[in-house]
Amino acid sequence: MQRNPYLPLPMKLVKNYTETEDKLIHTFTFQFMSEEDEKSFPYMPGQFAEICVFGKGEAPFGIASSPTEPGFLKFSVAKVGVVSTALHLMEEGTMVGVRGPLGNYYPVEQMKGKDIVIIGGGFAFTTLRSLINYMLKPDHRGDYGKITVIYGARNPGLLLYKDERDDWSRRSDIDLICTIDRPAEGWTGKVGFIPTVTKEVAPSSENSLAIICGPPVMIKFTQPELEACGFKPDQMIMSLENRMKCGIGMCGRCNVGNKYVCKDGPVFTRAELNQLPNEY
Amino acid sequence: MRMQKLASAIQDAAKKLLEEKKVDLVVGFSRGSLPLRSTPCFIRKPEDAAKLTWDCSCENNLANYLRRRQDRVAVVAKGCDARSIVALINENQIDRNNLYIIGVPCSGMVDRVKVDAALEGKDLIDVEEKGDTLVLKAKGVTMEVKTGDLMHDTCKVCRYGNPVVYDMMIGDPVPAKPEDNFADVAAFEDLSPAERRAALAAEFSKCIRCYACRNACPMCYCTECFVDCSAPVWVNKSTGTDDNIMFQAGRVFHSAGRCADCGACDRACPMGINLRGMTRKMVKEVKELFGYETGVNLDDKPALAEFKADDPQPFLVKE
Amino acid sequence: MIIAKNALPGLLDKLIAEYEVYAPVKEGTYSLYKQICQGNEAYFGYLNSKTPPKGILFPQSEKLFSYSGAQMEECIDSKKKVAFGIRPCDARSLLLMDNVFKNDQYTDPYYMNRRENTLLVGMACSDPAPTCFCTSMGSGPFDKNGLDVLLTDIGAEYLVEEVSAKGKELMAKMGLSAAGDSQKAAAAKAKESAEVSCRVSTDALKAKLDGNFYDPIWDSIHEKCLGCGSCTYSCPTCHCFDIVDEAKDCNGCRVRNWDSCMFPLFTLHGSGHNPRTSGKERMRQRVMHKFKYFVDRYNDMACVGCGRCIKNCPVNLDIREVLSDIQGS
Amino acid sequence: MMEYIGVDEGRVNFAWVSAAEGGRFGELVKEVTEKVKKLGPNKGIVPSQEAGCCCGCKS
Repeated sequence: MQRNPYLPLPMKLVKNYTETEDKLIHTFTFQFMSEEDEKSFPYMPGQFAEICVFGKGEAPFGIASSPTEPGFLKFSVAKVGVVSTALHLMEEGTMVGVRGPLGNYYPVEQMKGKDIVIIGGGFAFTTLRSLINYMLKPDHRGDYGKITVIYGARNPGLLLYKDERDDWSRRSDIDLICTIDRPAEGWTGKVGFIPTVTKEVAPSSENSLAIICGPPVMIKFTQPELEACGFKPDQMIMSLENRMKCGIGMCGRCNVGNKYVCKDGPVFTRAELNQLPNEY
Repeated sequence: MRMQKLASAIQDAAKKLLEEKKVDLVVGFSRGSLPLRSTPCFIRKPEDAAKLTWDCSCENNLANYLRRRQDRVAVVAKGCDARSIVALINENQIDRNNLYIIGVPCSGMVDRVKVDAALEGKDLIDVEEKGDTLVLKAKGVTMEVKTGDLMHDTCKVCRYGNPVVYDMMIGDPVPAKPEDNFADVAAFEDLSPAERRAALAAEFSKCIRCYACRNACPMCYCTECFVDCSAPVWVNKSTGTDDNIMFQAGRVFHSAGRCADCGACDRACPMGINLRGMTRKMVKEVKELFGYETGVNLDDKPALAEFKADDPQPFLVKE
Repeated sequence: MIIAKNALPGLLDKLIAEYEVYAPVKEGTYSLYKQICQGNEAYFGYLNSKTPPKGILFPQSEKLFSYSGAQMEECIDSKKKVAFGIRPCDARSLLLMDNVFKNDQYTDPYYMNRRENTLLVGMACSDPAPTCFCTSMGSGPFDKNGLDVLLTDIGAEYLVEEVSAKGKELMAKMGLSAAGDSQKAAAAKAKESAEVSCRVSTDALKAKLDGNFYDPIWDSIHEKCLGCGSCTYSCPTCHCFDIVDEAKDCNGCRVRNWDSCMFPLFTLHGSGHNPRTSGKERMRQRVMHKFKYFVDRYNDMACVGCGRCIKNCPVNLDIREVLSDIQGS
Repeated sequence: MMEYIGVDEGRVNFAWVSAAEGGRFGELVKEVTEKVKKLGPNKGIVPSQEAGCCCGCKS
């Protein structure tokens, strides 16, 4: 009998870092307990995992660390429910359970040889960070063309991964554009909503793929801008979020049409989503 | 055939209301898909009014469909529905002038569980009403039973067969029934705590937590029910008998002074659990303590929403 | 082989010695599948149980594992079981559920372990109920597939037919006398006379469901539904479940409970957004899952026509009428 | 109502104490504690044989 898919892998919390000014989002770093545990957890950017806080419950979160960063897993979690609140109050050194890797991942094979446009909004930047680090790894970088990243949030305090963003903006092989909704003092970057910034940047759609992650309203207004730049439905890739419990396509709750977001997704192309009813 | 006359009177009333555009929708009963079953139906066009019917199996409480409606609705309401409507109006869940009540005096509805018991599990194929008896036909069995024996326990003690509020009354009033002495509740109270615990455990071990009792109850309309709450977990979601009892106890506490004892919970429970054993205890307490009966007149405030100086407090610890 | 009706409790006692035996037990005006300690507790008077026998393999509340701190201890049940007196439609529902609990990537050890250790001794339906429509859903009163043994009621005795190898091996240990021709003929006659009166046509159903997601018919279908879980919890093919923890500080257990798509909490997001806001979306999901999504994924309708949801619905919302309304729209 | 569903008498007590009556509050707490101690540990709503494991699963 195969490994029990409901049993989480024990991991230790080594870093509980407050990511945003309003303290609503923390980034957690979990360390594998043994080499063989790590081998049993091969994952790719875009996948998610169920974090189990013993005594509270389980919840699905996108994996923020990239497979190119061995030894640990990173998750950025907003304080919303029972599990996330328990995580936020957790001291370093506590044991948790992680179940996964779950779901499919960004089509890195199909992205090879293409320009990549990454558009992230609010705190849905976790799996995008994983993808960016995966692509920026020296032996992967050559596979991809120009990388443009548009990352927006309501105010500077809400932008995640500050130090990494500084590093990316210094690099020449990635074009990072950070924007905030309304001007804030001490902010020198762009100001404006993501759809308007996307219009300004107007990435060329020729031989390129766009990956969009963020709140539904942002996706709703950014998509026409991309279509205006010539992006066809199968050139736009999205990651959906739904209420999940089992994460392995059995408990029947995360379906959109006949697809289970946890097993057939969470990454879908706009073309696939167009066949499904818009019930998400 | 009293019921047939009522049915056609209801159809005409509904047809007239819809034709005169007085209401956009009539909520009533139509023939069910099984013998001796009728099912709630929503009539919007005058010509559909012919679907409406009335017989001794219109047991659902239609007040459930009237909460928070913006459109003008007419409802075919029997005694218990009318009481629930009054209770909901007192709690501002129904706008009285958007509601047209077609009152129908009711002498009692038939309990499917009792019909199953009479037929010992055979499936009912056909039923025929003869005066005050019912001829039940199943495969190889035909029996005639007095309707009174098959009636819901609620209806046996119901003193408000005639709707307490109506815009139009159909059919003549039914004779009032004697005062309800809550004999069943008193009997249960006389048992020792251990016997009570054992009896409740046996009854609620059958509960499958489908929440039909909660969803069928017109007074249960919280946006997030305490059972669904995860912070804190008031009641576990698994079907442990103690959790089932605590769920029902919690529900009963929330219906204090609001429950009109219409029996919709008992009728909806697929496992045939005697839920009214608990709810009626609360109804008895509220009646004894505050002399208050739910949904009896429109200008009453809910029992727990007001207090009087002379309210009794027998439960306080006397030092 | 043949077994006399009055010898059945004896046979059950023999089984109880070796297996955990589940059989319908009389409970007031209906029967439920329960584990029996003596043969005579079993009661076959009712055509079918109130809640389905799927509870034997997929209990309503099941402890997945218990833990104290990070020490976890699995609770996988692998005792040998016999489900006695199971109807052909319920047996078929277990076949349908196998698709779910063993998909291309994952296997659910709790269900599959029990599934492999459970023998299904079926009982044919001599007189199906007016609410049964199993023949329209790929099953039948005497349908054998999914069963290990099939008993047919022929008056004072049951004709015992072994269906699977495991069934043959089980019945061999019971030492029953062989069946005579007259008994076999009686069984065949019983088979002819068992006639399912209700037909539900489903040929146009899938095509209709493929295109009618935004059809206004869904507004009228759900209108009288109260949104309780009675139909889903009495349905043998409903497999949706919820996973919650029950614990005091950090010792406790992870429990799997049945869940229902008719409850709003089923799809409520942490952010408060709920893709299925009202009863209309939820009723549409229930019909779509059983008669379209399940067909898309596993090429079978997730319904065996047992009629429990028709009998148990508090407002008599009949799935047969829903299906004909959809195909008629 | 609590006693009705099987909680033993004396376990559930209500009292009305104003914020000023500190002394009375102390006495009341002492009194209720003694009363409950005499009753012994609470066996729960369901007869003990079934409330063994932490959740409702019968397995």
